Amino acid sequence: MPELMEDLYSRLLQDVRFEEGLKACMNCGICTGICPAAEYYNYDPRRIVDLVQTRNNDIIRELLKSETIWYCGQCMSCKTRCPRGNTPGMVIMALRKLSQELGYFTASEKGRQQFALKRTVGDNVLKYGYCIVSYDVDPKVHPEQGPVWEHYYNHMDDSLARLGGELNGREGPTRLIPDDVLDELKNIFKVTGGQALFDAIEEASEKKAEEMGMEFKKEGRDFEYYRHVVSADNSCHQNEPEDVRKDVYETGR
Amino acid sequence: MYMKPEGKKRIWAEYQKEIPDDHFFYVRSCIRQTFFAGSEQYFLKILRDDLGKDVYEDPRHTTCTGIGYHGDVVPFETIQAVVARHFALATEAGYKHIAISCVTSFGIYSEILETWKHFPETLERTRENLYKATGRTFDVPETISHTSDIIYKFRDQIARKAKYHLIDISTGEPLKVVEHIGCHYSKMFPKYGVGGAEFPHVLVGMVEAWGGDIIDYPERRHCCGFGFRQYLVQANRGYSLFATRKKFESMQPYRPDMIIANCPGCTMFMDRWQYTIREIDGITYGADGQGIPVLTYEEVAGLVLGYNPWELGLQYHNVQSLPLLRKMGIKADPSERFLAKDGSRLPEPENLING
Amino acid sequence: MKTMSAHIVVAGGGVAGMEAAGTLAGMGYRVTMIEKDDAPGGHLLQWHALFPDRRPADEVISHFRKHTEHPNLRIITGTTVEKVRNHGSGVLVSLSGGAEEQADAVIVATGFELFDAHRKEEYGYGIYDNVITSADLEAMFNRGLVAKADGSVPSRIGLVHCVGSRDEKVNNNHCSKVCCVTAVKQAIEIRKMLPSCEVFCFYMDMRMYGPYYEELYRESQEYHNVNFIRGKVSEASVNINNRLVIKVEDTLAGRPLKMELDIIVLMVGMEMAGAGMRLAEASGMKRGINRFLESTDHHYGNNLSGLRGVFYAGTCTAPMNITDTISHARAAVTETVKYLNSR
Amino acid sequence: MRVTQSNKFGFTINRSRLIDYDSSDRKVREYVTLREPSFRLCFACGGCTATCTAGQHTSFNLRRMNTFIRRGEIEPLREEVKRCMLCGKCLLVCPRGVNTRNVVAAAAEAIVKLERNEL
Repeated sequence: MPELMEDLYSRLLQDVRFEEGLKACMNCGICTGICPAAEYYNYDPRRIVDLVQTRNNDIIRELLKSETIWYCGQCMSCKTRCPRGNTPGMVIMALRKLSQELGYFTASEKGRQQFALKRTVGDNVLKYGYCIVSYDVDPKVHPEQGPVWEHYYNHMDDSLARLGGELNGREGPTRLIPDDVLDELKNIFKVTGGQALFDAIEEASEKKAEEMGMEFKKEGRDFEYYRHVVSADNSCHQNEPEDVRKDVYETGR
Repeated sequence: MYMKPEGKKRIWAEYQKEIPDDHFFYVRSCIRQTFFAGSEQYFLKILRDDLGKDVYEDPRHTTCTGIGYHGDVVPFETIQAVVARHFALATEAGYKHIAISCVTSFGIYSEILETWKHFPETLERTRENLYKATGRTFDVPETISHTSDIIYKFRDQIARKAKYHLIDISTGEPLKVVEHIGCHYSKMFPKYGVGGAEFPHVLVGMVEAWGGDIIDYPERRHCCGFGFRQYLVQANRGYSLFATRKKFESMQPYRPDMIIANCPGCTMFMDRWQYTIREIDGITYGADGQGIPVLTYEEVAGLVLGYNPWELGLQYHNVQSLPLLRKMGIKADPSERFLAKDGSRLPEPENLING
Repeated sequence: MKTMSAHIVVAGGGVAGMEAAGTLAGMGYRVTMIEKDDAPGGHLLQWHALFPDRRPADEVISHFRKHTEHPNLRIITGTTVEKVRNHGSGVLVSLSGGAEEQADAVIVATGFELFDAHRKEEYGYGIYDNVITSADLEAMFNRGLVAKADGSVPSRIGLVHCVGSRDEKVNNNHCSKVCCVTAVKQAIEIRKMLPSCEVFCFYMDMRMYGPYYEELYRESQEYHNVNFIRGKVSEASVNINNRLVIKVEDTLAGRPLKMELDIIVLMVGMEMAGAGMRLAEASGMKRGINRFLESTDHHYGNNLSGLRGVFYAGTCTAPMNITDTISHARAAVTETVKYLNSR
Repeated sequence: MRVTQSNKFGFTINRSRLIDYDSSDRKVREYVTLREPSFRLCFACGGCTATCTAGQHTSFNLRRMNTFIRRGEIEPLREEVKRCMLCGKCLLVCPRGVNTRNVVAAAAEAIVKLERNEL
């Protein structure tokens, strides 16, 4: 198994956000004290940082496959306070990136959701030049947006005109981004590894869908695997934390 | 309440950033142009028409990819190059000051500038990447301002032109206003924010200049709960609602008249979740249980300057502002909220809060 | 006995300065002690009782008063030492106000300053009425009344350790050593004064390094019901009932914790004193990354400045308790005498 | 600590994991301290957990259980007390001489009493 030979900590160190985000943690818990995720999920950023700073390859691999690294909401409140100048949120970002590059993210329910993010925000960027566009926020899949959004969505031209905009116009809000600009974005994604990350997410997700025996399509969102990843909730995200360290030591994984 | 204002002033004095006086290169927000387009349009209108400033918008600018970045599908190298492309457009047009309409973007611009400072090789790599991908080159801008920084800078000028104030005209008392900053404004890099991270002054300064009273409540600093993947993926939305509800529960005892918000996501979630919470829990917050209107700073500035609330876009919030407008003495015909291009009336949405 | 008429200037009239000056005067040297405040005594003057045995600070102060009452000892108050430099065979000492003293040797005992709690903005010192420092609490003990700003009796008090210590955000990576035991001492005192008031200490590590400190910690749990929560407090705010609300992780439970408190006591740490920094800057004395004076060797030269005839005593070199400060000052006396005898 | 509600919006809302000290129930702590006064002496070194036989096979953590008692976190405590086998190995290692075995027994009693409204 060649993956066992790889030094994951060194891989993390290549990420400048990791270098900036983790010096030496003294386990004070100041991050967890104000962490919105720690209050909602069985999540403890202090513990993640402590596990990562063991530099133990097996422990880090377990983390990359775990649910726990996907609980953070990246509010970065932890950065303001850490007395050692760490940023657990940035450590999380580096872990998530590596988890996707290695295809480990499909091992967890929350990790598999990355496929949905790629198919929404990710695709939007290269298709429209925006992360989010009004015509892509369908009230049927966003009932929580409430009646006002349903109204806006159904009368988009009229409503936007009232506010001084033009849908797919030449300038202003929700203007049409021309093809030559989109080509520039696509080139940037190719040159900087953005496209490679998209491809890695797609590839691992397709493999996982097959493994789970679910329908998968190369584009769009109307198929079983997509619907599954956006809505699945195994109700275990408030259970006692997975004891990554213990698992590793006891099973020798 | 139970606070010494001089203590806050002391902190505010320590975090005064440079906000340029004129000549801005404007970049839009994905969320705001989608959900609160009126706010972006009125930022431009107030700056250009009321304050006589030069704000340039290049239609070739795009998303910064920030939501993708914090949703972990866009790598740091990629977003650096996308932002550098905006710098290139500014350089080509001769602008040195960036005005950013989004707190997520603003946080990313701050992070990128700080990264380039601490790891100069990342700036060099970004230059190479951008040139290779687009043939463009760029100068690092002299300043970055969030658009609220700019309104903050001119808050007294706006106050001098005010037609309405944040005052209940029936009692003469100041309105009770909750401010929400948005985590990425200054929690990551306190010196980039007016007033720093713990007691940001950017919205407080506006509200006080325009006659309102600020409420400081225990969960003021707590995240609205957007959490990127925590909202964007349906199964996770409980996280988002949970955080916002925590804030509402904490501010409710102060009976706020309104919330003024800094960040596109926060503005949306604090409005949307009031609807959802009512549907799930049957609870409506606010002074009279009528919901708490959540306004952008441009919407508030626009009301103060006497602009038509329905052109500002106040009707495009689930929590309608009619009681608030009445309190401020602003006459606005509710039947004119939802109009078609030709001026005819559209059917009204049902089930709004304060509809 | 020619050297016995040597003149020694002691910069600073706190514990270290008083110990060194009194001892040297008693040995027959001519000593001038320069104190920046109106009277010698230093931080001790503000303290009510001392750890670990809670003896009144007054006892120690009167000891030092006697110790420094000596015909050989001249005390100049309201004055700081601005600069020292080698001059002839001795040391020329420049004082604030422009006066100069010619000395044969100088002992620098400029001490520490308490960390300015305003700098930890998230705790709201100077903003929230009932956020106070450990020094403010001692003043309350001195007045014999621990109360909220509105005069009401607190029912729950939290003591926050490591405020301004072990904290990169305020450029202090060092541990101030005495705050843990001070917190335990103060917690016990609160419990004795207000038996119905709950007391919580929020700590990262309990650094009970001195004699009888660990025993005091145990006593606080066994007999005074002081509560300990392991976690660095993330932030404080105030609610509509004028109670403070803190957020912290209870790291031993692995969960975030929220608690209302009537008073928050910030255990402020030690920093190099401003006057000492000015003196060091002007005189070319080396300082460490923690900004305290750096001696020539931290094991066997920890009173030596590297400047001829200039020696260090006490907390200008590092945070110390009173006992260690006295020992360090005595060692500085030894080094000084050794130097004078070898001239 | 399970998920509590689901709704027509297609997501569930978890319960708070926050220890809210102002709403927690400290009656169990009072009972345990009364029955076993040495409980006050625990300084959470974790010696008990390291030697614990039950802890080798389950997620039982005596050090953390003590914290739950002190904070009044009854729900996790309920599960924890069931996992201890009362072998008493922890007694041998406790550097503060806490009668740890009796602490567990007292906590278990307290929970029964709490359910019967006898606390």
